[in-house]
Amino acid sequence: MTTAMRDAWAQTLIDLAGDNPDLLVLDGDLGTSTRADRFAAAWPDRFLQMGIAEQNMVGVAAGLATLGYIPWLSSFAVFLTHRAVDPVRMLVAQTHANVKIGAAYTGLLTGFTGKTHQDVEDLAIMRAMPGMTVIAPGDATECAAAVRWATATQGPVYLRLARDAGPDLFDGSYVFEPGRVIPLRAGSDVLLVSTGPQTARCLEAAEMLATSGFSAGVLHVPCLKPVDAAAILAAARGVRLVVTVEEHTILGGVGGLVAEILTEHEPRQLVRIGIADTWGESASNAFLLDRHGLSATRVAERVARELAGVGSSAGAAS
Amino acid sequence: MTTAMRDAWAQTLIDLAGDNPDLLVLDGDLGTSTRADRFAAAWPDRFLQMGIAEQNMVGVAAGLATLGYIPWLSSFAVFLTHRAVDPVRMLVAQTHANVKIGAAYTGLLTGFTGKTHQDVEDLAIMRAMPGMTVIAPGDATECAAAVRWATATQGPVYLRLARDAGPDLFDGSYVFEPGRVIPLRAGSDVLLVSTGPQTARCLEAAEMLATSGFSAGVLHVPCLKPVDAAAILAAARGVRLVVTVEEHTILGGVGGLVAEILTEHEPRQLVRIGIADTWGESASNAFLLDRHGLSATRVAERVARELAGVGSSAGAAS
Amino acid sequence: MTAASGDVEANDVEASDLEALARRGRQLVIDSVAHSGAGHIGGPLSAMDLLVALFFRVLRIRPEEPHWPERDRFILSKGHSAIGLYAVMALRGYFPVEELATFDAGDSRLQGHPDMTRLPGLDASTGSLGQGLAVGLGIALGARLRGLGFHTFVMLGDGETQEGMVWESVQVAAKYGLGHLTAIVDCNGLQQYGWPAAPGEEGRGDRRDPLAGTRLGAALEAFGWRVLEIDGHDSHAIVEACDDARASAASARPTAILAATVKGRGVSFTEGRFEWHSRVATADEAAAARAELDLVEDRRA
Amino acid sequence: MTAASGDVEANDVEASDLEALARRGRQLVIDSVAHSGAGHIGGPLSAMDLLVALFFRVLRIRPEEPHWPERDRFILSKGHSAIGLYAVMALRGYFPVEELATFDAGDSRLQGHPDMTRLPGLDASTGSLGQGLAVGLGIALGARLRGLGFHTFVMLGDGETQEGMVWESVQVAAKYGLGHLTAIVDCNGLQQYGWPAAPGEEGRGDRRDPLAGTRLGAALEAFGWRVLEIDGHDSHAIVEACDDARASAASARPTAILAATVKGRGVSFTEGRFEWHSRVATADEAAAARAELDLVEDRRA
Ligand SMILES: Cc1ncc(C[n+]2csc(CCOP(=O)(O)OP(=O)(O)O)c2C)c(N)n1
Ligand SMILES: Cc1ncc(C[n+]2csc(CCOP(=O)(O)OP(=O)(O)O)c2C)c(N)n1
Ligand SMILES: [Mg+2]
Ligand SMILES: [Mg+2]
Repeated sequence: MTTAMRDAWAQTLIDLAGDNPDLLVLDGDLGTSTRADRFAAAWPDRFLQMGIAEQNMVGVAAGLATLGYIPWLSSFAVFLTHRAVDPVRMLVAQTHANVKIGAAYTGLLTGFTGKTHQDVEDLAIMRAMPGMTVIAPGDATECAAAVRWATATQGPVYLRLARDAGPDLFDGSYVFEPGRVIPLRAGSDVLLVSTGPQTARCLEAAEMLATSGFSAGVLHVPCLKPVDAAAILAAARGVRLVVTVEEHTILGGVGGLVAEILTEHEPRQLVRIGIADTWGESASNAFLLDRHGLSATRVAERVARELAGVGSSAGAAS
Repeated sequence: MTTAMRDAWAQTLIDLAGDNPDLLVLDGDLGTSTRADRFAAAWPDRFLQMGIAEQNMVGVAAGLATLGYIPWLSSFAVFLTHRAVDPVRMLVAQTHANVKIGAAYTGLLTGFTGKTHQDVEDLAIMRAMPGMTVIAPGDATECAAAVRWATATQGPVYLRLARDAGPDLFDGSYVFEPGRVIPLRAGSDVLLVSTGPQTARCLEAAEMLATSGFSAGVLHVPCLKPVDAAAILAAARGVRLVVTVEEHTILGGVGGLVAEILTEHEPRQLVRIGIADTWGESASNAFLLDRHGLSATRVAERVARELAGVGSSAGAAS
Repeated sequence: MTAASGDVEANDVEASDLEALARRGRQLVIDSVAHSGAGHIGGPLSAMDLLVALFFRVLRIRPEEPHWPERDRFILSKGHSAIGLYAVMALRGYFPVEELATFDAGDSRLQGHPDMTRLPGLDASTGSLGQGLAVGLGIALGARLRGLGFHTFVMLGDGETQEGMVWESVQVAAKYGLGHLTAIVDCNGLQQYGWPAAPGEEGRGDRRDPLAGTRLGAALEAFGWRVLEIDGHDSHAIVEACDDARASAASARPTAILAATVKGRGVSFTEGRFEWHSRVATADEAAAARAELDLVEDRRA
Repeated sequence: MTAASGDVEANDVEASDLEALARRGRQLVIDSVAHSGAGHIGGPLSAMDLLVALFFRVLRIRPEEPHWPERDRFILSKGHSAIGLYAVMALRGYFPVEELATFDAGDSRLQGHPDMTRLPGLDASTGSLGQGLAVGLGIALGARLRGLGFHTFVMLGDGETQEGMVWESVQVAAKYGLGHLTAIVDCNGLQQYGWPAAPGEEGRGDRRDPLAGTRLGAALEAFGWRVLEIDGHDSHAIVEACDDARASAASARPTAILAATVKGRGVSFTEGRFEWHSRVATADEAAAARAELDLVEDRRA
């Protein structure tokens, strides 16, 4: 059975709190959605309700961090990466405060809330912010491991959480290492580089591509900053085409990251699949993934089309 | 004699206001720095002081725009792209409101104010925001032309203004066209792709490189979104090395833009010069440009070093 | 009571009709959310009497001409109550009641949060709490500059007043003396999660009132606003307060109407329960609500 | 007056000494800004008596042990007045007065806005207005959780109170009953550009007071704060108000001290003039200031 990241996030914090008396959770009046309410039930004295006032919440966390606390912030991502991004920048990133940003409801799949709530720019924003570690786990296990790592590590961390449960990618032996990229499937025609819950859809797309005779590898990038550029380059070397796929704008996110890495070190063609510089809307998950070309089917179709196009120049690219 | 962009911005608005009764200027209590005070003196009834309350200011502009007004916002960039970015996103970009963002004091050279005020992430943030036109003029003439164009054009515009006067790049015949990129100098060894006031420093660097025997071209990108990708690719074709140079982080700005374009269409090596994912500080302009490798001298040195490196692979790249 | 312009026939609706409309609106909220499988209940229901009174008695609007330049403006700053607004707009004739079935669906004009780029008749896009008053302020300023006589109403949640941006707007609206700007606060005593009430502490259920320890009216007055406190379920009082606000448009002081309401109002099992902030009714619950609201048929039947 | 801990000798400084220190501090501000060629004058000068009283009489601190865990915390939320804070910290022994010559210079610990990652003794980094109170709130909350008895003081500008984030903190601090958190507002009647005063309107020079039309104290009280109003240039009153705040730390209500001040205070040609918000004195002006401040030698001579 699959677990949603928000559930794993809350449960891991509940588990960690026993051994870590400095761990606190601050909520921006969304605990019932983010699952911070579960932490509140387990550790009422370590749960600080901050109300619908996200900027203040971030400042409070920065203040608590100066006393050795490890505050985890909980709200919808967009209210942390937009409404409160000024204090995140000035009070957390610039001071290297030990504040952890639990950014719930990212990407398009935010339970019918629509464009205001769909944070499809957060990776671009947080990646551009000096000093920020940027993590986008692919499943609940990785999420839990990232929460453990972030809690144990000094400095600001942005954790991109998906709302809904997706397939499991990892088992209990998983260990989070900042910057590590994870090959989940080998393939010789195309490498799908992805992050967050989109990675599971890429694995599905790779299966579909296989039935069409294409060999697709999948490289999971759970940490956008820092990132092991050499490992991405190494994984890319063996294939005809590299494609990034993300539930995020194609400007400045994983696509931007890989484009920057490739042009810096080993220039080659890149196809960036993602949200094409446009807004989302209220709709079912299936509708949104299809509309924005991010369902496994749509990804497989697109990749097959692109592979047809690069077929001839395959030699030149490797 | 050179004019600062903020002076050109204010003067152009003063000039435009006569023929355009819908033009308004909203100030976030920084008119004496942004030069909005000059507009206030010329058009007191068209100047709306909004106080130290940038989020509200953006919302007010969105409301005014629904009545056909063309509100120009004036504040330091960081207070618009961070403190007020949530209403910029939701109320301006998502509604395609006819609001113009006059973002003063961008980049590193912000008059000794230091890291809090140095907006070195704004291009990454505004580029990732769907629906936003993103302009970073290179001199006062281009700035004035961009102000005229933005005022005459429906939809949200982000205008990145530099504080201090720099060399003139353009004469009175200049016409702003969204997306246009402007070759300012031809060269066969390297193409420096730059934006904002950094372009003038690139021209100077190109001169220095010439004395060292390198032929450096300079391509000015005053508009990051939209952008004429084909023209960038065309300009890049003739040189051994492409280098982006920006007074901005190397993650997601002009460097990210060009990396995305190159990998999408004509993959090749790119060197991204800019602020290396770090913060600025209070210091003189000379100190800051030197520290971050953005002075003409430092750019020329770095490019010469890089050219030495790619010399051998030049054939493969073109 | 209100001197509504002659072309707004709905303004002749009787108070008793308003109550019937509100009951119908509440049922439409519950059914639409059940149909789409997502949405908010508590806030739309607490605001329903306010919305009905506004759209049927207070606002000078033309549903058939939603962009009429001289219309009063209305902004639902607590945008998560969108379905309440849509239900009332449908009843008022902006679009067919049947369209409510598209709530939250892809390509719908009826987005989870109000989207002015999709649905004519919306004067702002909202959803990020705290923003609507600023837009209303801009509209009111613009109306003054344009010499237009309309009034601008903005509805906020009581929890929403925790957002700093609200207080930026409160201060600036007073500095500009915008008597033709009115904020209506839906004081339903609950927010989404809220602050758990301490044992013995006063609150709604097990949650502290968002305004506990705060005298919202006094704060607004300190910033230069007029303040009216009313029962937000009393149609007569709502209309009277809005008329009072309109009548003092020239007073150079914006008016805040603090409307005491009950979250989830109108259905026994949703009233005063924070859990119903955004729950979806089961078929049985929707039927039970229908019975309580004294409505016979299911519009979807 | 204050029951400062014995190891803080400076707390024994006499009131008359405080005035002398403040005069010296003002000159250091003017000279340091003139030396660096950039910085702020008006705000540091209006806050100088407050800062001197705090650092020499009120705060329980150890300049030689800036990270002493039980120290009182002080946050200059109006971070643009950094040079005023630095001048007082130098006089208090945190670093040599000579170091003020590095103000605003590359690699300096004395950044244009306070940077806690560079200068020990700073309890927050500020510069973006409106943020400091939130950090102070977090520190005060943390002190309670840790069982530490120190007091947290945050200084804001009167213009700064227009920032919405301030009001988020005001509300949340009251909800948590943080009696050991004190906000001091430097009510100097001016901000940077400000609202031009209408003809005949009361103001400072040609600018309307940031708090015109606003009863800041009443607003804070409405949100559950204690409010004290004092003359912000009267050292005795400052110390007394801070002592009062500390004495009521257990009262579950944070205290706001509204300090009436004059922007640019202490030098005739800077007093009450908005232009001196961030002007650099010429050599002649610096000399004139020195004469007025009754100081004989230039520390740089
Ligand atoms: C800036 C922002 N923060 C958080 C939310 C999530 N949210 C939606 S509704 C809500 C509670 C609102 O409470 P209140 O304003 O009292 O509204 P009502 O009780 O009328 O539903 C929250 C926290 C949001 N939409 N916007
Ligand atoms: C968020 C933000 N907006 C704008 C500024 C620019 N700014 C610096 S000082 C200042 C005026 C401050 O006025 P006030 O708070 O009254 O301070 P004082 O009069 O004591 O200088 C402004 C607008 C800023 N630093 N931060
Ligand atoms: Mg409520
Ligand atoms: Mg002031």
